[in-house]
Amino acid sequence: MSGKPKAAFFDLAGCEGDQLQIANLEEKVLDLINIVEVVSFREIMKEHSDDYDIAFIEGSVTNDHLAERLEEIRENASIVVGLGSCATIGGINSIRNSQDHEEVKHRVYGDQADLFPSWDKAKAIEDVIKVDYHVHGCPIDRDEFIHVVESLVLGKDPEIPNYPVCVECKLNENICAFERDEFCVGPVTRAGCDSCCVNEGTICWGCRGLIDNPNDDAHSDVLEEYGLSAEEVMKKFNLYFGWQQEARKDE
Amino acid sequence: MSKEVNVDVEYLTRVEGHGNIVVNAKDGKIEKCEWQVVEAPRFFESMVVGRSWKELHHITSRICGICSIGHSLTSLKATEEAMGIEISQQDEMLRKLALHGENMQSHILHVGYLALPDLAGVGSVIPLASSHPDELKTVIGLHRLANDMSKLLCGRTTHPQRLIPGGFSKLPTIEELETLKGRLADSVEDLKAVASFVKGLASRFPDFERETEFFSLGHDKEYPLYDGKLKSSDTGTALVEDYLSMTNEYIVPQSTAKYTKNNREAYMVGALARLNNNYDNLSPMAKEVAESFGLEPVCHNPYMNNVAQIVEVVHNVEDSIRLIDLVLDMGLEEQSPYHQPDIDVRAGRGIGAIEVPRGILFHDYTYDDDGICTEANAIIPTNQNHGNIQYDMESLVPQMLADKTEKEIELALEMLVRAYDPCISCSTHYVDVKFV
Amino acid sequence: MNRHSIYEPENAKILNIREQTEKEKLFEIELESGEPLDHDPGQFVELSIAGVGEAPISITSSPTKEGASFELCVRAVGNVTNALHNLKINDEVGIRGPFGTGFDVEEFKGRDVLFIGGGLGLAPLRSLINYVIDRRDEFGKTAILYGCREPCEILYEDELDQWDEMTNMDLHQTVDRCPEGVCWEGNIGVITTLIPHVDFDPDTTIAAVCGPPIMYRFVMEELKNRNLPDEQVFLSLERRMKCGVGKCGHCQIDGLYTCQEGPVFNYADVKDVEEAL
Amino acid sequence: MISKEDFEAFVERLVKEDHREVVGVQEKGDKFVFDELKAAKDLRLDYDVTILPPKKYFMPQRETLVKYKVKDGHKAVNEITPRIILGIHPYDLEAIRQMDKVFSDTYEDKNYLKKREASVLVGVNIENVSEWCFAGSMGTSTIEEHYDLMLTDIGDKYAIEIGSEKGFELLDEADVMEASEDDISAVKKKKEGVKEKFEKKLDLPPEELPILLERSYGNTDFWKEHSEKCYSCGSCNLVCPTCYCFDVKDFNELTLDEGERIRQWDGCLLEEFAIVAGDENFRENRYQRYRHRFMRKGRYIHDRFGDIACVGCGRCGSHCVPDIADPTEIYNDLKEVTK
Ligand SMILES: Cc1cc2nc3c(=O)[nH]c(=O)nc-3n(C[C@H](O)[C@H](O)[C@H](O)COP(=O)(O)OP(=O)(O)OC[C@H]3O[C@@H](n4cnc5c(N)ncnc54)[C@H](O)[C@@H]3O)c2cc1C
Ligand code: SF4
Ligand code: SF4
Ligand code: SF4
Repeated sequence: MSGKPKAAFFDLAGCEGDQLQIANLEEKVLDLINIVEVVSFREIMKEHSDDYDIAFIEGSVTNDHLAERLEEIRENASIVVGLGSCATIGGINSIRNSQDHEEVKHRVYGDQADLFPSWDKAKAIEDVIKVDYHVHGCPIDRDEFIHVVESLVLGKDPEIPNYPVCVECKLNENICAFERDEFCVGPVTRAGCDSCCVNEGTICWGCRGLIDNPNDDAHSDVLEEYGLSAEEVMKKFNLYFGWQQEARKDE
Repeated sequence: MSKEVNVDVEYLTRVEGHGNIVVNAKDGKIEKCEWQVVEAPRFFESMVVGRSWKELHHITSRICGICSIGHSLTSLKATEEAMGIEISQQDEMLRKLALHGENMQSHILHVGYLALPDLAGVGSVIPLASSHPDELKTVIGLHRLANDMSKLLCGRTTHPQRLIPGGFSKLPTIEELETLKGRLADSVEDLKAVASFVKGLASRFPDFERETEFFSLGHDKEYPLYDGKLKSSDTGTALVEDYLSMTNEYIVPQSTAKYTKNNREAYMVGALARLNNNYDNLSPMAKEVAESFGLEPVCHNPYMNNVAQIVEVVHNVEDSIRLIDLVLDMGLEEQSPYHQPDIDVRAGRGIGAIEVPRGILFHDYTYDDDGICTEANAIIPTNQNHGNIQYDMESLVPQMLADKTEKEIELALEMLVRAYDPCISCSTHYVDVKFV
Repeated sequence: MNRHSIYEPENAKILNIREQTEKEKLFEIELESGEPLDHDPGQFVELSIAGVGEAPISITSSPTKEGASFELCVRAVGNVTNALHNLKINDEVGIRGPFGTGFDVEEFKGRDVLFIGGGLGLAPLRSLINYVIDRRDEFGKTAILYGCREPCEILYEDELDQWDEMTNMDLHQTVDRCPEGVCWEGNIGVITTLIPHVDFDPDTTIAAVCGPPIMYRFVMEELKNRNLPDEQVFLSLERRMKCGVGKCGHCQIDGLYTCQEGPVFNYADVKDVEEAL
Repeated sequence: MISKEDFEAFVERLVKEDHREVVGVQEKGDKFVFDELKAAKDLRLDYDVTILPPKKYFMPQRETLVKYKVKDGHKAVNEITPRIILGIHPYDLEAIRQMDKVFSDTYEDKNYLKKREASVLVGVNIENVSEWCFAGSMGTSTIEEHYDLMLTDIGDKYAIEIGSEKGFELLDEADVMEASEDDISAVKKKKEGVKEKFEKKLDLPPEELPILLERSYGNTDFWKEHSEKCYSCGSCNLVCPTCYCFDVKDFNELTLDEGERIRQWDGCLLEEFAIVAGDENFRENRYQRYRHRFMRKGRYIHDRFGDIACVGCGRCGSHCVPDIADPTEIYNDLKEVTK
């Protein structure tokens, strides 16, 4: 990329909380537009152009229409970055991947259910197109987003942790959930959030997805030892890992 | 006059989520005038079925990134009601503060970053950086304050962590609350500056009125955001339990979203509706600001929703200072930084109703004995406004056909939709989309 | 090193860049202070690029080289090395070091020397080779065995020619494979196939070996067959490094620190260390 | 000697008046941590163990080593906050002694050493023993040197032992009195008594660890079996007072013209600890990483510095969610199987 790279933001099925994190950069947004030229960002601007180098995509793919859009974006962009869990791992949308789709549809739309174009599973964008980088999290961490942008502009690979959240939990001197009679999926979840949910007194829910090589068998055993039923363990994993676990099975 | 007007705005910008505006008019007659919503369905009401009471607020927070605090709180209220969980007076006040924080954040974002560019005649907030650097800096400062406030109370500004069934997992400290109070007090001048800046541009709001019904929470003593009964400007008050009979979801062939109605074909929710229904309970300074804009109940110009938002932010600030004082006077009760309230899990149904930035929000859950959700319903503010937007358009377009250009019509329509500040991504249910 | 902190790189300037292959470039660098590095063959520096990070790189020039500058031969494989490849002459980098234990030249003196280099392994060896050449009379016979995967990956081509022409210097080269259409008249096969070509006396020879991890096992086997005692083999190992000064722990090979006891080890000391080879 | 009342007043004065930051052990939920003291009454000298050791004050979890301006090159940074640290248990003091050695060996790490110099270490003898602690077996339940001051709780007063000039100066402001014979014997009794309180024990003298570990290095089955449930989460590394491995990363401002090089605690149990460019991992298997930690604690550091790098605090065991990191269990089992 010579000169200022052009960036565009897109959203598929998601809550747009990740784009909000970018708006929430406050003054730093001005620094951001100094190093990349934002040519499309529907949430805050009217202008739009299909001439861009980096595409940031939020949200999951859930139907053919979105998949087509995604493919178009891939063709236009030289770098595609997934923004937030829905895009990077299917996110909360993939809870329903373990549910019966007919039931899912009917519960919400009754007899009009079939009017809906929706796949039976919500998918990470990686399921449809090649994705170059991921900014994980629900929502994304602003500092990590800055790190990724900064790295891409400088032409280096961003450093995204591939160790579990427990690492950050230790650095932050938290009391482990398991010592508080709670259940946590931090031991198999990718760090990078600075263990923010545990810092705030709760547990890690798994929003950044599994690390590359999680010991999930061990973790299922441990959760059961601590008192969850096998079904509850599955639900713990289904909250965010639904799409990922299936994708791993296919490998 | 023979004129053909074609307005087709696909993916309207500067709103959350995806919506299209389609207008075809020939020879002064409208052939088509539609507000379409084309968001892919996400099935939240199904996703939560089978999940534990401990997770519902976490999941439903993800319905909307913009008002995730509101969704979390509504969800918690529903769960707490279903299980008969009481929260302390202190926690209730802190929750109200959290809601003020989100309301400020969302309104400032909307007025400052999304609506202001229309008034200033530019395409986005980015050119404002050079055309109105001081004003923009003030807006950013207020936005940061609102976000810091949300973060302090909720852990995070989007998808809050500290809000849990029964209270808070972690509390702010006394020093933090004192600092916040100071910052809020200091922000008043900035708020006034933004208000007068907008006032200078207010003539650009189209002069358009259409009588409609306003629906919100209502309360005798306070400006209701966290608590209250249901209130309609047409039919008066009702109990929250009866929300279904006041919202009446139905499907219309020419649109995509489920509409709602009560007394008329459609009603409006949001800042203007709240203000129209509860003007007397606004804080003193908020009333002053409303007066300065000539905004008084009942105002039927939907574009004035932007002004109502500014008025509400002033109210949020003033009421927050009052709440912080109350909390500090009572003394902050100590709890563990990993607090888990004792909860007696039981079966039941609960309905939560809260005023979130875009209007009244309902979550309605049923739980079984193990605290597993068996049924859920959510009615989102933006959904409730779709019908009203459609009727506004149908009434606005003919008024403009005679002497306005296609561009002007397009802008007026875009501004109309944006005035409602729709958050389409959070809408939970829609019907099929048909493209023209 | 009298810096404020062992982590503070000293500014240095790129004086010259010579492209070696598609992925390797030779950088001539001089410290801002104008002082020579004062290193031993086989030592390395931590090369820093502000905003990108640091990477350990062997010094490929000999301490006997004229002038204060030194050379690094770098393969572009990741963040720091790619960023370095994007720099131009006169650009600045940061340097810490020299660090580690290099080849003990005293041990080599008076002996015949056998150099065995695989791929980029020739980079650290070149420092020692040129040292030996510059002090030719202090050493006995020398032979260089050098192997690459393909002819296009050959480093220091001009220098290889020079070495080849020297008397008292036996140079053998091989490539693992030669793609069609590429001109290559030399040996084809892995580096161990070169060992039978050299004649050396196990009593008087000392070997310096450097290459990718898998090379070592096969080369050592072959040298053993030729009765070269383990104590007379030195090799250079590579590990992840973050500090270069024995603190960060990344480069540990069981109990040994690559950046302290190494990167050059005596084979006898590491042959039984499981993580070493 | 100092009465508890006077001690509290003394600490309160330090908090209010001393120019240095005063940190001490405080409650966090139902655990304890070292944290900045806001009031003397928050100090809990009867704690069992803290989540992280006081090492964090000399080698912070994240620390800037170098700041750079892309145009001006690099500048070393060392942000030092002078501190008085109250309530360090003997095993942690022993760990600090070991760290001092590591960071001054060969290349002096001034980031650590300068912070260390700027600190006053006030120790306290153990009142309550954590269920995971085995300091008794490691000879670290008491310590006679390497502190500036050492407190022992004897009823309504603290005995104070002075370990250095720094400690002596600190006491300048305290209302101390001379110790009586009784006091001295009470302290002695306390120190003797604590040795008996540990439930966890090592079945062999620590001096035998290097040899035991050397012999069992090749017992791959043993290491595989014990590490089967390992998450590679590094918790056991990160809470350890004698672990000091770190990672270094550059972080740029969005303006791209300046930034910081920071070091952050790392752990040899993490999967990518030994990975190099091209993805070769020199300790690819879980068991190798797991084994490495024990080797390092009981053998490698001993070979290099002469210390057994485990002070028996028990933090690793207590923080390991699958409960496989307790050194006494591993070493005792090893002893069994290597008989
Ligand atoms: C003693 C020694 C001498 C070396 N000599 C040379 C040489 O002369 N020429 C040359 O081209 N390369 C040499 N290398 C390898 C070179 O250090 C790596 O290729 C380089 O670190 C990769 O860094 P990067 O930032 O480009 O890659 P990335 O993959 O982006 O590296 C990320 C981080 O991983 C670490 N890392 C990755 N690979 C290695 C590695 N092999 N060794 C140490 N740390 C690593 C670094 O800390 C780096 O910051 C040597 C390595 C060592 C240990
Ligand atoms: S709370 Fe969760 S993430 Fe943190 S240490 Fe415990 S298991 Fe790991
Ligand atoms: S704490 Fe336990 S699970 Fe985590 S790395 Fe250490 S041994 Fe493995
Ligand atoms: S190895 Fe475990 S018991 Fe030993 S010092 Fe480290 S954390 Fe404490």
